[in-house]
Amino acid sequence: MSANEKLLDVQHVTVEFHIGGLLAGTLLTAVNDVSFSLESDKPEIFTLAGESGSGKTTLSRLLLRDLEPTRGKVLFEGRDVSTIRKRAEFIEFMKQVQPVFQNPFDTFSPLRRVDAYLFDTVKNFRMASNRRDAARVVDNALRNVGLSLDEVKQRYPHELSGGQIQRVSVARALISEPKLILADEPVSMVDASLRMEIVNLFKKLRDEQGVSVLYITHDLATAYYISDRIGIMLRGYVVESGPVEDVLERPAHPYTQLLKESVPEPAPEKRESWAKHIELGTTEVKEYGRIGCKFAGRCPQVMDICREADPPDIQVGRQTVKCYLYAEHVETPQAGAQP
Amino acid sequence: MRKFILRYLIPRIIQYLTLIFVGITVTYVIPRLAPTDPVEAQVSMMIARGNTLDPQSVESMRAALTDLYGLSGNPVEQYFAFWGRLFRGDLGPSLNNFPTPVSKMIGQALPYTLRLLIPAVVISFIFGNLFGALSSYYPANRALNVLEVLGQVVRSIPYYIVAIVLLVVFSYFIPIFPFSGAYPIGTRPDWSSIDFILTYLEHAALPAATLILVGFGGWFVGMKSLTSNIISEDYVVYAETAGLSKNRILVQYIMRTAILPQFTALAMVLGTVFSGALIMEVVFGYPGIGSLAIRAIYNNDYSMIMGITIYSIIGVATAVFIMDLLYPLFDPRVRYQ
Amino acid sequence: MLKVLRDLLRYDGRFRLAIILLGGVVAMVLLSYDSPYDPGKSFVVPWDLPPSREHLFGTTSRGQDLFWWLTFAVRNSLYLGIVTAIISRVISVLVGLTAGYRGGWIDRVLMAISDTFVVLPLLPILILLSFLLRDSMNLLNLAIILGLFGWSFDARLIRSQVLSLRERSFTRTAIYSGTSGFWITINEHLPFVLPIVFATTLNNILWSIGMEVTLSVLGLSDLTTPTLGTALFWANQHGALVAGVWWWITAPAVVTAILFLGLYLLFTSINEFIDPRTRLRLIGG
Amino acid sequence: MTLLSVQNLHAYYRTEAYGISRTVRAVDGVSFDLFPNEIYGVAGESSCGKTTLIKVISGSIKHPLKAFEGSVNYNFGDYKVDMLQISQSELRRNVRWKRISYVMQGSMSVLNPVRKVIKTFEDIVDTHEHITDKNEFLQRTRTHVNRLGLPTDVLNAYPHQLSGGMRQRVAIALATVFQPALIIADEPTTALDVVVQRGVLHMIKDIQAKSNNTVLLVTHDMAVHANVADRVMIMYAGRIAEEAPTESIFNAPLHPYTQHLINSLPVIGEKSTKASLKGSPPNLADPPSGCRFHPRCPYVMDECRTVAPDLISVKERHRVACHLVKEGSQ
Repeated sequence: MSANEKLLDVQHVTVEFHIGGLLAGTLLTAVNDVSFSLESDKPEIFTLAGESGSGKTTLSRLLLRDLEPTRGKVLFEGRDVSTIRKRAEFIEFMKQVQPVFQNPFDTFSPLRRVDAYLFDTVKNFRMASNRRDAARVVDNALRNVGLSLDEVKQRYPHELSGGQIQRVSVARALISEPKLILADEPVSMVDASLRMEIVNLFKKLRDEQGVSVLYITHDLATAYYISDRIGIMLRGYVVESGPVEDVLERPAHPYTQLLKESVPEPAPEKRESWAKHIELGTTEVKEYGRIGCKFAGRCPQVMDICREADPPDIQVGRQTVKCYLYAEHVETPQAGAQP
Repeated sequence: MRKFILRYLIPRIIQYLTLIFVGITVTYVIPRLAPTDPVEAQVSMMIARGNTLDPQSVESMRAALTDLYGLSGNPVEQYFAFWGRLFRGDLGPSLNNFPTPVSKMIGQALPYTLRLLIPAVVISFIFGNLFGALSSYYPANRALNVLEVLGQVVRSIPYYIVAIVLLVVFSYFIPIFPFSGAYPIGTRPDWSSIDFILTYLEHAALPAATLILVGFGGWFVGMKSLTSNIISEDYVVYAETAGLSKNRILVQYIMRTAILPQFTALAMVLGTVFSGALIMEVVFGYPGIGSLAIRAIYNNDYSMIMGITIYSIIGVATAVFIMDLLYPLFDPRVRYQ
Repeated sequence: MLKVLRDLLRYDGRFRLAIILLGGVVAMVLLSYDSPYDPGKSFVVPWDLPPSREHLFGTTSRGQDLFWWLTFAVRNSLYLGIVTAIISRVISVLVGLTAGYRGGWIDRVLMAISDTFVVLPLLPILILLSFLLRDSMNLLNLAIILGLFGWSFDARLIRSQVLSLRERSFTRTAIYSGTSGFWITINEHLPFVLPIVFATTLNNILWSIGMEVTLSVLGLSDLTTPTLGTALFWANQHGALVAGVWWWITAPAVVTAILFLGLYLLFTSINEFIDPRTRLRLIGG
Repeated sequence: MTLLSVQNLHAYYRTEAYGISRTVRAVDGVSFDLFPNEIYGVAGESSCGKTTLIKVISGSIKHPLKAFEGSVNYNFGDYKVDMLQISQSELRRNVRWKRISYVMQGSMSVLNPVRKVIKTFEDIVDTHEHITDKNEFLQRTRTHVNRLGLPTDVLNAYPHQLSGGMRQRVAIALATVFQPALIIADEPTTALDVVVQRGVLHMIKDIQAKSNNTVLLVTHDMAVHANVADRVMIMYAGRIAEEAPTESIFNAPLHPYTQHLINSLPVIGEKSTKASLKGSPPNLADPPSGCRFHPRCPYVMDECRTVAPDLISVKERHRVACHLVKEGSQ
């Protein structure tokens, strides 16, 4: 692997869906020209944040190879993942990239014991040569998430709490010693009192095991808490991205600003700003179909040009913003335009 | 509207045509796969009946039958010739009632079957669904529980047995209904005479009761399981919380949604119900398609059986197609997609 | 397993009734192996005797003891039902699992075929088929034909179940555990499909026995084999009702009804028991 | 004056099937009062009994749920009633919707999928005050919907044509057609995006401010309570852990569970490490002895394992159930 090779490199990816029948129907662009990358030498937690319908889940399915991009490429360690065809290659890919799903009570079949999945994973990825070895590998993975094989042996999912299952789910993902974990809303269905231990787990994986995490969520507060960098998605576009402190403490895009101030804070004294009147969006389909910036219909600072063409990506400080408000920065596009 | 045509109508038309195509092709293929040659079977049967025939006339009869069955030429030619005759509505003459065309005989018998079948399906559909919904909404009601047991029992038993039981009980042990036929032998149908209509209805009572009973049981049980799921839906619980009257909830909130899958189910079971009607006619000697079929079986009337099969397939497929077309009228979710 | 049976026996009246009814049917099947009469022979007893202690269900116009003859009929009909059910279960499970898991054009083609089989009026086609195969129509062939026609609706049920299972996260978990499609189907999907398979098996046995009765009454099966259908056929042939030999019709009809009711009750009570939703509702788990 | 007074309420689910009987003590000794003109928040994790509590106080007790002890008394000024004694017909005639209305959990699916929205309005209005003049009803409904900031077109739409946020706002409009004294909102924004959630909660606050009625807002999201509620009750395992005005709950929480709920919430702009509680929420079919929080409490004492703490008033309108806090100690 050469030094400048990225762990994950998403290049101008677009995903279009046909909605409706064979003959008619409309084209819905769920992911629109999205690019980002993760470095291979520096493990980090990268968050894709957005509301429902922003395209973040489509993007995660794309990275897990459930979907193929209509345009653009996804490179994993330099290899275009859409060229993976043979089962052996797919197994190799899956060893490196593992998912953690949203609903803990659906991650494992209610009719199977959870440890069966752990042993299956060991067997299929050939992580152990015999049964005793396999048990050791499984136990190790579980200890990494604060559990042990004795605690989950022979247990069905309904015998464990949501937090426990989600930790088992992370343990399963760790068995093949992956370089990247894709976590799609891993804590949104876990009770508040158990939530932080899972979130902390991802931090620990990054710091102690060198695993990069792609964290997909609608929850900006946990995103701020664990991630290094963040991309904010709106109707298929990444409208703003950069280090999480910059993007969430000083959001540049009007949409990010709206999102951030809409997150209620557990502090009654800050009620006033949250209670400020807002305009709610029209229906989803209308925003998808909009030409130009998808936020133009709700943006308090909308200009004529916003309704005419897609805004370009503009570097504002350490953030990249897709907004005409910062258009004066574009003059020297190469020079990384510091204002 | 354009969307509706493209997304709803065209797939249904394709489905309809496929159904007819597959059904007709199957009826074309089956005789050709059969180990017995229908022509030979027919010829040997004629001989067995004691007709002494010289070899030459046997040969000419063989040729005539081969032509009649569409067995001349290679299979592909035969297949196209088969469709050609279908489009002309020509299914050949009945062998037993030579030379009356099969189509004509089916045309005469069909009204008897339909006059029983359609009202019976409608009545059992309405009452089965109504009482099924009532029984899941009022689980403690005794009368409804009795109905449910009746429905469950009848639903599981084949048409033939139900028909036999009704016949034995109500014509034999308690002779209140006539034994067989659509009207007394020797009477001429006269639709202007009240007496004739009364005796016609009297003869139709048990056959109709058979179809209604079995159908009632099926719809009852199906509706009950559908509504018991809908009762716990949010919008029903909400309507209850909002204090709406039980009747309004039952009709507008529960039955209105539960009836939609039942319409789909109705299209699905039409073939079975039709088969049931045929067998019921045999038991009651009712002069519809079923009786036509059994006479054809006894008399080895091959072209008649073929004709009945083809008409049944087209008839059922068309009925299903029409129901599919009507469905969007009931379900706004399909209408406004 | 034993505990399940005990629970069902104790708490479900339908199950108890089903066991009693089917117990009688099974007893008849067993008795057939010790029958004093050969069902193939006629005029072994005086004919047209009404039910008595000596001849439990009376005798027929063909001089056969109806009770002992029916023991063979029940045995053969059950045999037919079970063979048909096995054949059609194999087809419906294969078609359902494949269509559901593979999706795409395979799914569309398989479902178009099974839809056609669902909607087609089977009886006329079966009449045509049996008419042409009348000479070689023994019990086994009939079972095979019915099996080939009786899978479509259940394949549809299984497929829609698998389709929803495929979207569940645990299927994706299994994929990312490196499990192959075959083992996903076996380990993740089949356990959910089994209750459907079981429930539809009983239903399919009912259906095929009913079809046999129907075809036999039309004279389209092997009439020398005693079955519930041929019993009714011979009774009709001899004009049993008109001749006042009502028991010849009534006895097979009642035995058929008992068999059907028993199987149906077994089907509903077990179905309810294995449906996780009802179970959860009942146990509140 | 109190609008609602709940005293020592015990409501259990008791099921029996295939010989196994089970009792889930979903609400186990809860007492609190609701006053006119306030937004009262109820917080707690899944299966802490908050949904059951709502069922009981809204009169929706159905088998296997049963109230075994306690009282639920309403005083609507002109009309007083005990919710545990009321008959179904009286409930329907005098209470439902006219005095107590309901915004359900998962309100997205409360609208009849095969009828237009206006029909649902018609059903509800017609049930409680017979519609004699159809035009007048239409006019009134349009005005009502407009006043709440919704476009009139929604009335002629089928539910599946509306977005989730719009459906939720229609549900709120439905709940307020008669200006009820109490609106019970059960997780009204759980499935919604933050921006839409904010809009919907604004709507609820506006309605309350205009009509001065009482809103009982149930949600597990403490941040929502901080921004919307006037008083908050924290439930844990079927009992009240703490109840106080919002300011006190957030600025001076007394119960270790409350402290954890608030302190573990991540906040933008602050990166200090947050921890989870050990263990899992208890099984209410077999709750822990003594204080139900003791297996997870960082400050557990011997007393906690055997004796359940009483809910005591520590100061004006602030009650807490914890052995660490003594009566009037603050």
